[in-house]
Amino acid sequence: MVPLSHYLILSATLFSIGVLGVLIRRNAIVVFMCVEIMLNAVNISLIAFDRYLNQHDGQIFSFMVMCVAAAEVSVGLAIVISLFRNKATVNLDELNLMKW
Amino acid sequence: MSFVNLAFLVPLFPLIGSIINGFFGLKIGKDRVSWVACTGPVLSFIVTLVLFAGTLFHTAGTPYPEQSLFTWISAGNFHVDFGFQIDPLSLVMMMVVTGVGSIIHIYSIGYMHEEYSYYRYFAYLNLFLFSMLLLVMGNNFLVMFIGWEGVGVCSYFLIGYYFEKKSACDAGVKAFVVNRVGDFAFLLGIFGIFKMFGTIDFTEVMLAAPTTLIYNSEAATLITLALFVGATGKSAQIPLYTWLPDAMEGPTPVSALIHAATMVTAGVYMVVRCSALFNLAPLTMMIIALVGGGTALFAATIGCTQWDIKRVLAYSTVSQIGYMFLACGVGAYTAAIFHLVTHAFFKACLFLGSGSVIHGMHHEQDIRKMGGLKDHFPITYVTFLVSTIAIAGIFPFSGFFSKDEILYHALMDGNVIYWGMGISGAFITAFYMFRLVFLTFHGPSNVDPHVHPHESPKVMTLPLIILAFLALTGGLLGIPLIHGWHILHNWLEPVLAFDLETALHASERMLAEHGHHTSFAEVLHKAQHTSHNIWLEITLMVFSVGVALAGIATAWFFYIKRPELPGKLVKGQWGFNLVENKYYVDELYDETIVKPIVKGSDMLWKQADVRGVDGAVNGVAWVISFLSKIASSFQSGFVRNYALIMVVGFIFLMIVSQMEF
Amino acid sequence: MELLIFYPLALIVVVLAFLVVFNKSPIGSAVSLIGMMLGLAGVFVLLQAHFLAILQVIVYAGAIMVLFMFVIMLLNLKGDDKVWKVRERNVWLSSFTGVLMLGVLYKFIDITGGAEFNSPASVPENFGTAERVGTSLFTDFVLPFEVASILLLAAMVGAVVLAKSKVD
Amino acid sequence: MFLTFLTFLPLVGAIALAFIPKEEEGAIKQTALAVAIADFLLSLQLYADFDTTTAAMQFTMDIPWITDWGISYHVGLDGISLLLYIMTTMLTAIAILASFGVKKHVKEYMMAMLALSTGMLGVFISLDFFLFYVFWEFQLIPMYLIIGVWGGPRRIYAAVKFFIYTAVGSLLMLVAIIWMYFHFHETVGVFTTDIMLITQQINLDMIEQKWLFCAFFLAFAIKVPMFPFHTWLPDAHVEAPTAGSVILAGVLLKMGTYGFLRFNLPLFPLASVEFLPYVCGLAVIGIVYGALVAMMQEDLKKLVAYSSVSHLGFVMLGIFAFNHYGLQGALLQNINHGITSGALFLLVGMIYDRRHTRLIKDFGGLAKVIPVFTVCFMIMTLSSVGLPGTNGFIGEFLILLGIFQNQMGFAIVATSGVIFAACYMLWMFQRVMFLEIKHPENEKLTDMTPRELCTMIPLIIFVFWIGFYPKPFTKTFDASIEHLITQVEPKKTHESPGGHHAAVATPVKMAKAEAGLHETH
Repeated sequence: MVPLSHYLILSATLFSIGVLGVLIRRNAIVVFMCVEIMLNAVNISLIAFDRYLNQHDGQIFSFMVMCVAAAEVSVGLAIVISLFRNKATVNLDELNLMKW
Repeated sequence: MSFVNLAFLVPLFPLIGSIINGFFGLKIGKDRVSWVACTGPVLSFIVTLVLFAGTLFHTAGTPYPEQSLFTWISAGNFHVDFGFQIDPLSLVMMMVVTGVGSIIHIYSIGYMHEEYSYYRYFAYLNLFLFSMLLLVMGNNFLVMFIGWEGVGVCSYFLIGYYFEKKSACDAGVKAFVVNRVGDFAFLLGIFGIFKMFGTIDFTEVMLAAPTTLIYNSEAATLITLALFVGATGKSAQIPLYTWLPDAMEGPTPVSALIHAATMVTAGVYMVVRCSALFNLAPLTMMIIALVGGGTALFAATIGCTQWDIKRVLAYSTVSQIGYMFLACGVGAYTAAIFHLVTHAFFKACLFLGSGSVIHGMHHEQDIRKMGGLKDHFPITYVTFLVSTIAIAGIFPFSGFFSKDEILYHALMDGNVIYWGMGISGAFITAFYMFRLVFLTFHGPSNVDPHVHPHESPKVMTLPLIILAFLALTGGLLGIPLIHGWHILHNWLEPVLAFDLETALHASERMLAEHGHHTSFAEVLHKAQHTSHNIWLEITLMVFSVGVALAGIATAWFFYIKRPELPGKLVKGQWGFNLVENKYYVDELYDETIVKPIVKGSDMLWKQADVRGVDGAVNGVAWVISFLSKIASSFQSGFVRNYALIMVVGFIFLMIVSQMEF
Repeated sequence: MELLIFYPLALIVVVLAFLVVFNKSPIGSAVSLIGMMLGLAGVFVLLQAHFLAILQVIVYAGAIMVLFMFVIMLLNLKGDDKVWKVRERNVWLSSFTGVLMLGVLYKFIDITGGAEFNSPASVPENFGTAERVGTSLFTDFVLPFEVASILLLAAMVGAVVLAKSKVD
Repeated sequence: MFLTFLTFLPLVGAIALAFIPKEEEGAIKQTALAVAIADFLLSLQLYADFDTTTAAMQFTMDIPWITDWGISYHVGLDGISLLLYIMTTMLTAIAILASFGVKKHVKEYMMAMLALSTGMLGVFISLDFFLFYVFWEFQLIPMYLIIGVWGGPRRIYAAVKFFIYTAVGSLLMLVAIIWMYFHFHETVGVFTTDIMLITQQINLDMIEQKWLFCAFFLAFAIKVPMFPFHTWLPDAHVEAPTAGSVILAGVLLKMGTYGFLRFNLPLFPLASVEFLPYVCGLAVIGIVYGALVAMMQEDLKKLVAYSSVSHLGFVMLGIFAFNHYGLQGALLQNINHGITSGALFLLVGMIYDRRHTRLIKDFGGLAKVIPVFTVCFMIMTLSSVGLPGTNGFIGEFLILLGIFQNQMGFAIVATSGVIFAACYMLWMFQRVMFLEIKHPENEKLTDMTPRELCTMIPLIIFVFWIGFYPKPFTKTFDASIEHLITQVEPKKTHESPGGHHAAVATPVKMAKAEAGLHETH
């Protein structure tokens, strides 16, 4: 039987890769993908615990995570599109309107 | 006791005069201004005579009447009422102040006639008389202190009368500040007295003195020393005399009234008034005598080298007051007051005489540009000569009697050093006074051509004559040798009586209470055995007249017989330059006190205040803005930075949560 | 025995994740993301969460990735991403943070990796099936379900508004 | 009831002003002046029926305000605050009369002045910590506006500095008040912020008293401006308009000294005695430092500001003399300083209105051109120097007498401050008034207008009235001072040296043996 820790290690690795991707990449789209990776990583650990504790909360929870992910991607990409239409770039470094 | 109620009138008249002149002077025209100005002092003089008559019939032994108008300050057990004390001492001073004051008022009508702000001059002069009378008549230290500072302010106004001239203004400020230094010490003296006695009323303090202050104790010495420093400030003695010569910037009648007759003698009056305290502090008495004698000698030497007619007289005033303090130092208070009175007469006459010369010579004060004015100023010359002889101390004149009495007491009660200083001072006084007379009135007339001197009008010469007469006959007040003929001594006896024996016993008792038994037997013995033999006094008199004549002779020899000799004799001598520049005392004070304070306060302001304290305050503000600048750099606008910060924060939290506290 | 399946699967997933991050062209990373999603679905199956595995395939791999591909097409991003020329300081800092993150997570894992988890609890037959998940969803978690629906509605409206109007 | 009416009358006046349209500046000025003068005249009624025998609070009014915290609207006056109250109303009236020359935003200016007046009056009458703190902060705002809007070139810096300086100080005080509030609840068990109650019943040991004393000390030392905290005063004065300076110097500085008398001394007697040498040291430094720095100022207002630092150093010395003369001198000097420096600022304001410069070197030889102004300026200079016969002398003499009794060293240094005062005031007077006219503009200066004259006349009357007959003023202090001394005295750990004047019946108070003077050396 695959011990729980393996799943958790997988989830942690994926999560770290996602974080790494968010921090390094400057392309908005790729950043969104990395966020997706992070979300999936969370799902793994949720379901892994769910399986090992024989409860179903984890699954419901990961279901919710999926909803959120979907909503997030749709709005995020809408923003990226409107930004692209406005500034013809998706490069995060040029979008520093928030500078104080 | 009814006549005492008139006492408040004496200061009131000059006050009313000054208020009227002060506010309505311009409107009522010069003549009425002079009338208002002169009636004030004259009326006060009359009331003083009435009071004098009243005190004549005073029954001995009973305390002198006091009139207290209202309670001035009362805080806890500190009660001061605004009152006047009419006793022989204050009466003598009142008569001098009002008498000489009225004469000088009349004189200054003529002298100040063509001045524009004529009313302002008389307003200040009357105000001066008011404060001087307060000083003299006050029945406690505080009322005296009002007069004390009031007189200082009026001298500031009057010295700075020609306020366009920078030298006059500086002299005024200098006079006031130096007086203020004296008042600083006087204030400390008053606080000390209140701390010891719990009251500052003259009668109470003098009555309680022997049983409160222990003879030659630290408290007694300190209080009396503080009072004496206050007196030196006001009466221009050694440390604080520099303001008097500069005070000659004021109009001449001002110099006559303030810097000869009245204000400068306030210090002597205060010392005599507190004679009970000073008798208990032999150390201070010694200091007073030394300072007095020193000033007499020191100022006299400077007097020989001055060329401005009024400066010579100013230094002679400083020197003569030195004599008065010498008298107080050896305990001869009556002699001090006697010399004060005679000095008021002849010094006022000298100043007014010099004033009429200056007036006649259209404000020319340098005696090198005068000479041979004998025939141009007949009356002024005669009166000036009479007063000069008086001040030199030649036999029938008043100066002789008062100065000789001081010298006698200096030798008998003091010691040879005091007498030595006194007699050499007398010699130099005779020398420089007659030098002044010879240079101005005799000898070749080097008056520059377009100045044609003329005798002053009647209104100026009449006061001169009166004062010269008083200078001549002043001596009658204190005829020595014959017992009982010393009118002034008998008059002041009840006030100045001081029983040393009981005081010493009381001090011994008090010290015994505190465990250390000392006996003042030997002090008592020394004080009582001074015998009074006639022959010694007569020889002293003859000797002092001889010294005076010698002084006159040397002056005659230097300035009449061989006029070129003085110039040749002293040409390169460094000693002469030293004396001519007044021993560089003014410059010394400037360098050691004035400049450091000015530079110090400038540094204090620029460095300590602006850079230091303000710097600290603004520094705090700068630090906060600096920190906020760093914090704002995180707001870089790049999304990735925010993500990074979030992740770092998250990691930090996780690490912290694992740590076991 | 399941380990034999688990290890390759996990390896594929991790490699694909790396590919997503370090791929030059967005299309490449999108495709590798899809692969990763499918890999994950496999992992879910291993965990006997069948319903979720299918959901993963439909929602993630299907809907979301299609959306991504669509947007990439729309913006026709060629691979001009200058990721490799990013400021050195930033790369090292971020990668260090990533590694730090990994270390911290592993620390956490060995805390929870206690012995009691090695042997998984016995699982009823219908563990991962839609029927069990459905029942719990509509009995205990009704409120979250409704909230999720509102969330999705809001997202839709947001997306429509954003994409429609021209942001000046 | 009457006291509350009097205190809030200016505020009501300010609100009434709001309804007058901005254009009729004349009407605004008249009403503001009318309100201020009415307030002053009515406050004289307070003096009339003030009972000088008791030290208890008079005209009191106590309504529960926020009951569940024990906060009540408790107001009242006693000897310490009566004359300060009346002086505030008088100075407000004079300030408003003097500020007829204001050009911009006249309506807002008058409203700020009246609101400020209520704030200040409130501080003097409030007997509840909460109420006191409300008024204490409230009076900052109008003053900040007056300096900030109608001030000189660097007004923003000065206004902000003034505001932050005072606010920081009072925050510490707030912390102390709250701590005491809860400590009082623990020890006595009832929640209340009533000052009178707390002063009687609170018992604090030495350490607590020390900390609380320091907290209150900081707040009031900034207000007094004692030495290290004084740098806001010159800036505030230089930038404030004339009326603002008059009020700032006349009243705001007195709140510091009032605070010491109302809070520090009665509440923390042990700490007061413990910190006596340090406070006296700071006060003496303030005197000498203020005088020396004032000597070198080029700006007239800054010179007068630094002279205020010096004068209030005297007041602090008087307060910490802990005997009847010192305290009476301090209270009287409070009033004197209000009158004298208020008048000096008015005079400086007058020549500023004519010449638009405050630098001493721009003046010279004014005595011939404007004689009436010279007389007033001379009277005020002499009063500031402390000439006997003027009000300054009485206050300074009593203070120095008081402090000489038990702290001789400080007295000697403080008395030297008298000399420096004479130096800088007279030197300034000479450079401004005497010497010949250097700048042609000075010839065309017009003398004082009747309006300006009647701002000065009441002050000159007070100068000579207090100078020659201070009885009607000092008799209101006596009862409160005795009460204050009993509060500080019995709890003293060591008998203050030199305080051994037994009020013996005999006319001569026998101070037993000169040991007294030995001791203090």
